Amino acid sequence: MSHLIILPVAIYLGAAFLIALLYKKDEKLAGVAAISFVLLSAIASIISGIDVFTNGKILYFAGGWERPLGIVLMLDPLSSIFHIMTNIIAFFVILYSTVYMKKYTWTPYFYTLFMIMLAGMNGILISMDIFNIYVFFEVASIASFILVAFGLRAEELEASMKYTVMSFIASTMILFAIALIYGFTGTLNIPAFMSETSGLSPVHLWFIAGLLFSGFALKTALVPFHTWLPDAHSMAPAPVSAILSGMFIKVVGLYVLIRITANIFIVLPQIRILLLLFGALSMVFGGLMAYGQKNIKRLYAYSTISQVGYCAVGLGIGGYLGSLGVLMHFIAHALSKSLLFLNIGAIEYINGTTEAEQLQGLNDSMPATTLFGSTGMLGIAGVPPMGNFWSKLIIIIAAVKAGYTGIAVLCIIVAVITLGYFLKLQRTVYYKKVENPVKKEAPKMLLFPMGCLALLVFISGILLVPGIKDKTLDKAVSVMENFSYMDIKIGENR
Amino acid sequence: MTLNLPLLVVLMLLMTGGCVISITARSLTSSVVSMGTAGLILSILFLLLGAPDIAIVQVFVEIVALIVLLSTIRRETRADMSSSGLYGVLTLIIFALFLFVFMLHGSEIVRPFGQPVIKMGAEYIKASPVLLKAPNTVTATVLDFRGYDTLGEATVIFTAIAGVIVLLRIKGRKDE
Amino acid sequence: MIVYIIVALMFFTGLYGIIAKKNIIKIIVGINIVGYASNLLFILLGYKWGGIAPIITEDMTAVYFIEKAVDPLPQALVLTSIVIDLAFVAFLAALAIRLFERYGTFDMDKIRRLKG
Amino acid sequence: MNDKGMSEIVKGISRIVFPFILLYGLSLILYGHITPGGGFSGGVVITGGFVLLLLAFGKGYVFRILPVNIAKALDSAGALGFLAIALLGFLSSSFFYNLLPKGYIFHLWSAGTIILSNIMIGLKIASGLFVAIAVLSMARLIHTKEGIKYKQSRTTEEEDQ
Repeated sequence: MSHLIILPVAIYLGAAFLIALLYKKDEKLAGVAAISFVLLSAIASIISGIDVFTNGKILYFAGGWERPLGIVLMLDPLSSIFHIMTNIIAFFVILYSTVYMKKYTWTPYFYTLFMIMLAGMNGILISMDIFNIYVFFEVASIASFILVAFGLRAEELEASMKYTVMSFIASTMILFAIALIYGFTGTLNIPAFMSETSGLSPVHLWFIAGLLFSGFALKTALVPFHTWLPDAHSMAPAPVSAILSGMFIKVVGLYVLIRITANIFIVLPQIRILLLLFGALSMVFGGLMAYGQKNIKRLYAYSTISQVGYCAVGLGIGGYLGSLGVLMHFIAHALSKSLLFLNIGAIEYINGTTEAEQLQGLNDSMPATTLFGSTGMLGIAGVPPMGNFWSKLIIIIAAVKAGYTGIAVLCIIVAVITLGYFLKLQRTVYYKKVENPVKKEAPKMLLFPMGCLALLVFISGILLVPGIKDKTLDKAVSVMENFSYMDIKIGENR
Repeated sequence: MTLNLPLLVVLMLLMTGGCVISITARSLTSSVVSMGTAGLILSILFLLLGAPDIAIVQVFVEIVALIVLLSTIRRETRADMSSSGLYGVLTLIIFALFLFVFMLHGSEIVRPFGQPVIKMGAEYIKASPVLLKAPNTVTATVLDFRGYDTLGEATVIFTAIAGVIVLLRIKGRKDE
Repeated sequence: MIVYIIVALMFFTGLYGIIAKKNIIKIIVGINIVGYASNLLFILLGYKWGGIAPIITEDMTAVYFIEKAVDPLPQALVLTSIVIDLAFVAFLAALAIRLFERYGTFDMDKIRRLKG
Repeated sequence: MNDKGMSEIVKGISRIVFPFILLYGLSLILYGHITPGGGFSGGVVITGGFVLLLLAFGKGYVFRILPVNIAKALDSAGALGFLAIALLGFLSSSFFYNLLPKGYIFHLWSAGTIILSNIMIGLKIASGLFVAIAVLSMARLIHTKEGIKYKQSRTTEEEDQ
């Protein structure tokens, strides 16, 4: 049995406790420790990912107890993609935060909380037990509440408060659904639960599915449930915003929604219609709200709502193209949105503000930052060679093929709106001519992670090249297409 | 004391009453105290329902939570003067609707009380004394069969305490 | 069935407190109450008429124990969820103190600098 | 919680009761796998004992017995210890594998690693909750002309100034 699957969680938790115990005073050592631990688990996730993509899936039994006694863990191509993305982006973000967080006090605690958040995210991805998912969901969420308020300014505390309360409502719904599932089927293991679904009445299924769906949709910030996101994501420190917007909402929200829709509640295809509806709403609403924002960070936060809407729409359409679109869009958006948040963080680090009006003509003073920033913006806006263009194209084609022409038109309109507000932003903030500019570039340690991410954004379309696509994305898509947890036979693949 | 339905219902109604008072009371102190009362009744319920482990935890957690909340209330804000208004009425209507659906289809959503289907739990009951030599099945479940969950839970409480420490530090940024 | 309806009532009472009340302390109280309701629901779901605590003693035979014991798994889950609720309460209390310092009030209607 | 403690009667009673609470908590932790109880219950009970002291004697006295910094370190150490027990399982087959000899049922040294986990969890919960309450009790808001100022006071004497 390969221990690689559990290693990231164990490493992150160990790192968090160790930093809190040993390096409480020493900021530099804490940073070095954090970087090396994240690097370790990124390597572990990549190695296990290679294993998964060649051999199918890894099963692991915590405590050595097989079903029905213990908690069963699983890594399959779908979760492996999320797993690798989380750890790679986390590595760049933690590199960045060693410099960025110098402004804040008590940074060792920042690293501790950051590690705990990552542990929670990794824990969700590998679990096959409903209650275990809930526990790690809480681990990740509580760490993120604190990280949002880390700077202790009034607005940050307020954002954290709203986020906490909304998030609590989500987790209550999930807990209630778990109680109902347990009460009827007497099990928490997802495959065992699924083999019982045929005996459940539709009312019961809808009750559970509705509770779970609204809980996780709240964490994904689909539109009727989005109110907390712009506050929380715009007020957090830049590295935290990057991981929250780039990966966090996708792991605790979108990933579980994909599992619910595609793998668990296959008997309720109507959930896809709901997703289409909410997705289209968030796409349009997020795009329109982003257009009117003055604060750049807030604009990015609304843009996240809009882009996650695309993912939800793709998931709602389903089929091979829809699923491929969701995955591709998730990867491309995760890379470019974390790049953008790191970028605005660097600008804030030098200029001390994120208001668009006070930032003019940065191209002359910060050329490298501008270059990376425009790469990210063009990436999200969907300019051809980059991944987002292809993913949006795939989703639109999927919509047309499935007969949702209206949705396809909406997708195109929102893509144009996105391009519009990013071009507007670029014209004033980056490329406006100013008189006698002063050159003050961001520190190299801030530029390096941004450069790497910009490169990844630029080449992310490569995943769709036929030879590579067969080995990576297609396997994950086949998990979403014609695989359910029920197919898992305990005892195979040990 | 053996449990019967009327006793259970009376205790639960008392508890619900405590909850309603603690939500509606104007004075924050009495709100918090009646919440504590409800929590203590809950621990009695746990004891009656065959969960002594949880009952002990509930009593002391309740006291800790009560002290934390009472120390949070400031002299200036003893009363809750905010009004819920239309928004509150709307939520009430939605909840009433939910409750109505639950009452209509309740028997499809939950099994009848007192006749659970024990599947995973039965395995624990059988395995714990034999395989682990641990008479207390709950502890065996928490720390061995589902120890991975408990690790997450220990992390949650660790995180919350780190959060309290972090939030109550003197200043957040070095230049302030 | 009636016990579940009372639990649902309790749950909605707490949820009403969280959604409709604007005072932070009231919100925390609501969070606690919602926690009570879901914990109680778990324990009720695992209860068996005439059941005993799932702890075997020396004077018990294995057959009697297996037949009579209530479900231990919900109790393990509730232990987790009680601790999570306590974590929420402690964290929110600290947050409330800091918010009071910055805004001078516990009223969420007055804590409103973020808009749009 | 901000006063210098309560009357002599309360102090006397607390002084007598405190060791018993501590003892009860310890027995809950150690016998958690045999009787009702366990790391969580025991830890919370021990915290309750310290809270009693905090209420009866005031902060300065309690922080002399158990300084907050040491409690913070114990908190992390307990969590780390629990993780270490989990990692011990790698030696045999998997995470959280219970590889110690199981012993005989109803004996104190039975059930393998469960007793060790109970001790670690108890340590973690007791010290952690103590830290949370201590830090919350140190928080003070002072009203000045410029607005409210936040202050941390370790002892009751500091508050009087």
